[in-house]
Amino acid sequence: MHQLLPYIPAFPILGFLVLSLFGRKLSKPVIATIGAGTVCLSALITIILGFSFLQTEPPGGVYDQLLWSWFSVGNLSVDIDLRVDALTLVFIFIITFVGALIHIYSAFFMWHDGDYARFFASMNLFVCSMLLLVMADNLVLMYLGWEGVGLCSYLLIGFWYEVPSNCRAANKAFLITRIGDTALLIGLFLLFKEVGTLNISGILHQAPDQFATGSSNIVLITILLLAGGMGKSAQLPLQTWLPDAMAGPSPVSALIHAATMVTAGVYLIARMHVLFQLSPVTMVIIAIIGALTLFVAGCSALAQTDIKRILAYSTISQIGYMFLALGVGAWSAAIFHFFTHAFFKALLFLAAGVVIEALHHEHNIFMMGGLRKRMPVVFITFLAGAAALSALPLVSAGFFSKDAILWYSFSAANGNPLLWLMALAGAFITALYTTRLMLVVFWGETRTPVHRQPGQGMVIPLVVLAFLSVTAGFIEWPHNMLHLTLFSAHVQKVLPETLLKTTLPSESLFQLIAALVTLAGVFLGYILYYGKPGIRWQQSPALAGIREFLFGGWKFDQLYNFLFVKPFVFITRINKSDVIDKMYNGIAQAGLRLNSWFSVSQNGSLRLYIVGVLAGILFIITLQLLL
Amino acid sequence: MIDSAHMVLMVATVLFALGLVGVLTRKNVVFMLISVEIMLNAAGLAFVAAGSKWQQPDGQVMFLFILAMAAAEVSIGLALVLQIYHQHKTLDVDRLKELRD
Amino acid sequence: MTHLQFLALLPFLILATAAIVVILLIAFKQSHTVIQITGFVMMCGVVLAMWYVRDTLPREVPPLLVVDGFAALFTGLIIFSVLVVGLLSYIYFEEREENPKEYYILLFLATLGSAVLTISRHFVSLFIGLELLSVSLYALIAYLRNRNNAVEAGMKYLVLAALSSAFLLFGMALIYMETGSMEFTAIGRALETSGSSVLFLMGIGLIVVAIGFKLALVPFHLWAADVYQGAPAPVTAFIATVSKIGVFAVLIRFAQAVHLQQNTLAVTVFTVLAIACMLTGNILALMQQNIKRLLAYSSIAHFGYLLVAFLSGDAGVGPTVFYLLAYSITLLSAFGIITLLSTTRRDADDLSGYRGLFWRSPLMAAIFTIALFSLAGIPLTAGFPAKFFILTAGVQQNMWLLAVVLVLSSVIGLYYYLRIISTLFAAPPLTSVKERTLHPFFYAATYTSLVVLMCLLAWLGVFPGFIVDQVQAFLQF
Amino acid sequence: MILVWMIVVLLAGGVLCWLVAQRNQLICRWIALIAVVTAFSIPLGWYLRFKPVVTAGNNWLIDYQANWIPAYGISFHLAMDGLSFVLILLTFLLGTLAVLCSWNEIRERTGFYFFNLLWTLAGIAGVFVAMDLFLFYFFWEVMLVPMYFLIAIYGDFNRRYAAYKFFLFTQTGGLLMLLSILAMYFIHGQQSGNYSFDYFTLLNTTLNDTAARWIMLGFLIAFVIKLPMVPLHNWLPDAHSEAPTAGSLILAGLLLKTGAYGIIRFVLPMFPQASAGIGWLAMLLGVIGIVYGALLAFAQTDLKRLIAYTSVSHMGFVLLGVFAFREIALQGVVMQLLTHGISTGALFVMAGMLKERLHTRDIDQMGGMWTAMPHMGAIGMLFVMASLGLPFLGNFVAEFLVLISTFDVSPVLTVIASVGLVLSALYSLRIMQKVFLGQLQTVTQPPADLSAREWVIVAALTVAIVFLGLYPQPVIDMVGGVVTGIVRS
Repeated sequence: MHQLLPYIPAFPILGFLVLSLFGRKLSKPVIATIGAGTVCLSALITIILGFSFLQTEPPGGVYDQLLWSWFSVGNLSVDIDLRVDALTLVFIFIITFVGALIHIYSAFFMWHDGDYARFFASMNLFVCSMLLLVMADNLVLMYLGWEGVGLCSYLLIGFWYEVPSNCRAANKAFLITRIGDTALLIGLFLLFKEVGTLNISGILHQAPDQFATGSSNIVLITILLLAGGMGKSAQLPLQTWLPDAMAGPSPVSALIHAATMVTAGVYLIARMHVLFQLSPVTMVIIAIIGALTLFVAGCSALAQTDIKRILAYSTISQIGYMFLALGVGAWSAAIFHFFTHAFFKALLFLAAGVVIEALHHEHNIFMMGGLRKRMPVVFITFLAGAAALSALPLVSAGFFSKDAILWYSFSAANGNPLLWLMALAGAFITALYTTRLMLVVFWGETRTPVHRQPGQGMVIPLVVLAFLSVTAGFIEWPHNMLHLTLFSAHVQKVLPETLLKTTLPSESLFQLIAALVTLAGVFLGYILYYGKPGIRWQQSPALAGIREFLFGGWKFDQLYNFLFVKPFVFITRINKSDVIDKMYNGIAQAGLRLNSWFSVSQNGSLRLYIVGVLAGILFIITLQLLL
Repeated sequence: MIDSAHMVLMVATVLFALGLVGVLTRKNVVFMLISVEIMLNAAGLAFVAAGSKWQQPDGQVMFLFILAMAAAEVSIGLALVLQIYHQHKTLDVDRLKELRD
Repeated sequence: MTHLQFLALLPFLILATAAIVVILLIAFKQSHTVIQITGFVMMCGVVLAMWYVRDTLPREVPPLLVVDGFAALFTGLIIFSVLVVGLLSYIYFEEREENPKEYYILLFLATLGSAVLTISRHFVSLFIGLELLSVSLYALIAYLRNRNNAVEAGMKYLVLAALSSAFLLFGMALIYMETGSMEFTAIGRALETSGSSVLFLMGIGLIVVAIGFKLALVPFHLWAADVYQGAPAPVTAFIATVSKIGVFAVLIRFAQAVHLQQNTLAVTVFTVLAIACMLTGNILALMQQNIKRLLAYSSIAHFGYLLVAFLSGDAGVGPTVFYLLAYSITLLSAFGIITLLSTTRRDADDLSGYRGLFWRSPLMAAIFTIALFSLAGIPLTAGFPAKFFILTAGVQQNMWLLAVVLVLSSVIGLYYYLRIISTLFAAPPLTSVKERTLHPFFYAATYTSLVVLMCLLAWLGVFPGFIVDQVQAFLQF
Repeated sequence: MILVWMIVVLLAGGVLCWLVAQRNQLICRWIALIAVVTAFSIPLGWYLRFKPVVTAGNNWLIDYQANWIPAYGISFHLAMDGLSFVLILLTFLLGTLAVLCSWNEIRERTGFYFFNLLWTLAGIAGVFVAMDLFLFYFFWEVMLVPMYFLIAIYGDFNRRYAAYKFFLFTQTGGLLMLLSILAMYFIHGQQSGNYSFDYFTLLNTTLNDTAARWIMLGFLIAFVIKLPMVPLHNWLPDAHSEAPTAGSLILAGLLLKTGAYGIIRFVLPMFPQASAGIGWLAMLLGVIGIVYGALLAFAQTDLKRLIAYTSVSHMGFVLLGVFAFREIALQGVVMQLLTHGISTGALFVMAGMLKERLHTRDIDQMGGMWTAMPHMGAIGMLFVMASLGLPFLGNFVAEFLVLISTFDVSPVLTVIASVGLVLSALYSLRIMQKVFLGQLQTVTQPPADLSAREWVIVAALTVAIVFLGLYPQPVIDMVGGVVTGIVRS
């Protein structure tokens, strides 16, 4: 089986090479087949691999395939080596499967775009790097994938590069994630210095005897890794790039900025869980960051008017949930939420893409409305996604994953009522803005006419995803209702069990509260936004300030602009022509001045020359008399 | 009491100094030449003195050489003086400043 | 005077007769060409004679002269330079209005003087040689009396030279007064027995002044630029090479005799002079637009470098000879270019005249460039090993101060050499260079000789080993 | 012997070009190309034929010695070990590309141009294999003079100033080095009575600390001026931006490398203690260089000047790595030499192509080039990413190795250096955005995309950089022996 591993990333990279080299010569159908086909193939392989994995567990629970030795110097040796275990399996399944759907969708969505080939080339490259990221067996190779996805995200956000704002968004995304990446890199250095290897399994084995729990080194390492994760996963305070990243085409947002890349941080932390367990402090920090992020982003989502920005903020906040789960040690819950989230958020973005496409690239939800009748399919699928996002009890995948997180945020060993309350508030807000989105877009009266209905090729992925975002949750049920733990059982081959507090109130109570809160959110949304009043509420001057504040994403951009960007630009501007250069020019000037002084002596006067000779004599004589 | 040779040497030195002062102070080329002649002769005198000190003829031999040389020098010098007067209509050295930085 | 001694002096006698022969030729109204060729032959005769008598060397001709390998080397150097100068002179004077014939008398007399300097071991011979040299130089400098202020240059040189020789004589007198002898060796001996008195030191000082004047050492350098500019190009070349070589030779000989390098006082004096030369020369040249003046300044700097070798005593003689050789070849080729470019009216000494020379006549520009690189001491040219050997000598004697100053000042120097070079390679002006009518043979001859010089520069630059060995061999006896 | 041929071919080819050029420029170009390719094929063919394996004991693959100036103990001594070999290969690779990319750029005075180009290459090749200090200095200068002409004659508007600056800076360093060489020569001579400039002889000279420090400084200054190290870097931006494309390519790709090579070959082995003494200072300066160069690069609007400052920044890593005295770091440094040569060289080549098309170097007047030239855009993206150290491109491997092993020498410096990575992202993306992205501004007809000749150039560079990024092991093994040797001493 493990011989199959290389093919999973190989097909997309192949597609990338073909498209990037000959893309301009190929016809669109061919491009589409190559672009989508390669990903579908690797999805297929992944599924085969998955089945064989689930039937007969490989020795050590790992498929491992060494390709070649990348570089080895002294005691540092790094291989290009792929490995798949239970955790990775979940990720590559999502990457390839959802990826394949999105590719199919894009084949139609991007049909009218001039740069068809470039789009698919970048998408394939992305899939490949993302696969390498999760399949790498050492951190350097993972870093390769890590940077690779960053590159592709940059390329795809700035896909329509003629528009300067898109380029700015792309740069912003790349730079902010780069900051995180650098922290991660430093983390790797420290790890290598302490453990002496960068091989993941090696690290995970040696770490416990290498570090005392909570020792300064391990805390530092985990913090640095965490910083890397925060950058990629758009967590506070590095979240500002994600909303702007929506400048890219919708499929890109769906694949990169909802389903896969932004969850790389989650993967990293889950992957290195042993280290993080050794440093409780970091765990707490992760939990707090997650809680804060989910709240902050949720609030911002409330005030957005751009459909994709709403979804972007909701993504941030959902990843916040995952971090919260990781923080409290509910590893499987976090991964499970990633799993479901991938489906419904991808779905939402794709559906949003259809809507935007249908309405002449209209992004403002308040210019939409009344689409329920005119785009029924989209409406249904979007509804499914929205339900999952706001975690409607029992009928949505979101419920099962999010409910678990809520429960663990209270009950897990290092869970805490405060975190729980935050999460609960987050759930409420989520429900609220999701309802707002639904009502404003699909109810009310028409504001923009629909000029094109989505083609079959775009609908099918929507339907598949919609189905999944309803049903995906059913593989994992809470303990108190038909205790079904397919998923957690699977991932817990790699990840540790979630430790619970000793004495706990009944879980049902919490589920009830959660469900009620969600419904309350929906209900409030209904009151506020059903029909006219919502609009008025939206424009009420009393709330302008707060709305403005939230609309700007809590003004983080302005803050950073003031703190970092402006000073940096200022410094570079003033020193454009290198101060050190002045010094050398000064020396040169001095030389020339000397020259002009000396040449005064050459004024052609014979008498002066005689005086010169005399001066010489006197000098020599005096020297002699002195010595 | 210093011997005669050194006395003469002092005289020569004084002469030499006088010549030097002359070269420095006179603007007229001819006078400069004359002053140089004085210096040369001063040197010659010094040689004679030295020769007498060591009871050797060399000093006087040297003096003869000096005379010859001085003559040659002056002859060329005067030729140049003529040319200068011919071209610049003056013998003032301070006017000879064509060549300079 | 024994037969052998006479034999040893043969080259110099031939040199002397050369002048007389020229006088006779003039008397018989021979043409410029004939004179030129005869002179050429005579000079070759000198070299041959030198070769012929080489195994009778070294030979003392007491009390005045000594002919040894050292002298042979320097004389050879001088004759070599004169050969080239003569060739240049022909081109230069061929279509000048003045009658060039007497010029050669003076030229050969001056050469004789300089040659005598190399073999002199006595104040008298030193004095005679020096005066022979300078008196003929007065006339040579002012030879073209109606062109670019030659007369002014001659006058300045005359007055200052006469002054300096007055100092020289007075210094000699003082030393004679102290030591009772005018032979270098005797003086040296007298010095060891009866230490150095004030008078003696003053004598030395005054002599140094005269020497320094002839070598244009700072602060006796002020005449150099004016004279270089005023004199006809070949004469300038002569001053820059022949006269300085001779004087430097006698300086070395004198220093060896009286062990100047052991005398801390003299060392201090020369060190100061050297540093002053290196810095002043290079700084003065920085912005100079007149090539002849610029070469004057650079030669000041170069003799500063030479002093470094001189200060390092006997170890420095070999490097000195090599340096003088490289230096004279370089300067001669440079002045050769200047001569070739000079017009009947004025010398080609303005830098602007050289704009884009490379694209007009690549060969000339190449020669000039290589010469300049050699002056700057860039590898592949003779200047590099020369400077390198001097540095070697300096470092060997742990004269770090001098070495560092040498390095830094040659960096300064680099700037103005590069300035000229980049002018040579700049985009050419639209004005075309004027055609000249010359005796084709001599024109060709000059060209070929310049090319030969260039090749010599390159050869010395890449394989200095051979010459170094030869020099060492000569200095042995 | 092949080493001699390698150099001779270039010298002869150069002269031939000059002579032929008056008749026919095309032939002259071809001669130049053939000469370089032959020179390239010599060591390559030799390698393929003998497949030399570098054993830890003896790193020397080839050794050739002949008398030169015996009176001074100067010999014509060439030798090649793994380090020299990889650098030689780089030299000729870039040399070939340099000839190719000046194919149409240089239209008049072609002969003299190629003469200088080939002689510079010969000098560089000589520097990499010279094992006699005098000879080394000789080649050191030989590569300067033709380069001076390349800049001063064929350069841009401000060429003279740039050329002076370049020559004076490097010459100052060179002469100081000459003094140091002489000092070594005499100290060793006085100790052993054997006066020689031979590298291997001088290696086992015992120096007292003060002497060692001063002599080492002499060498080091010469080399760090070439490298260049802040604050001695000022010649570089002018020279790089004014030089013709091939000139910039050679300057950035090769001349800078000679500095690093000098440090690795001479400074470390000859003065282990002395260089260890100033190690921390050098590392500090290296880090300063990284950051300072990046800041300046970000500020520039002249494309070539921008790229020039990026190499100041990248060479900082070299200094940092060399003076960490770690095997991994040194490997990283060598890798950095190669990859920087390729990536920055490629960027300069592109700047040249853009200049040929747009007749400007000002990035504010560019933009939207991707629309006009998608291929160049893609390649440009690739090398921009290389210069910001994206994995799977060579530069990442280099910088990663350097940083990971400097980390346990001095974490603080390493962290600051890593900040340099973020800055590198800043300026690299700026290039991308200003040049290739955005609206196509040129009012005239859009410039043509890569021609076949240009394809060859960029393809070669691309393959090289990707290969080094994904499979650097051969290089690492090649220089392994040298590096371990140095680290042990």
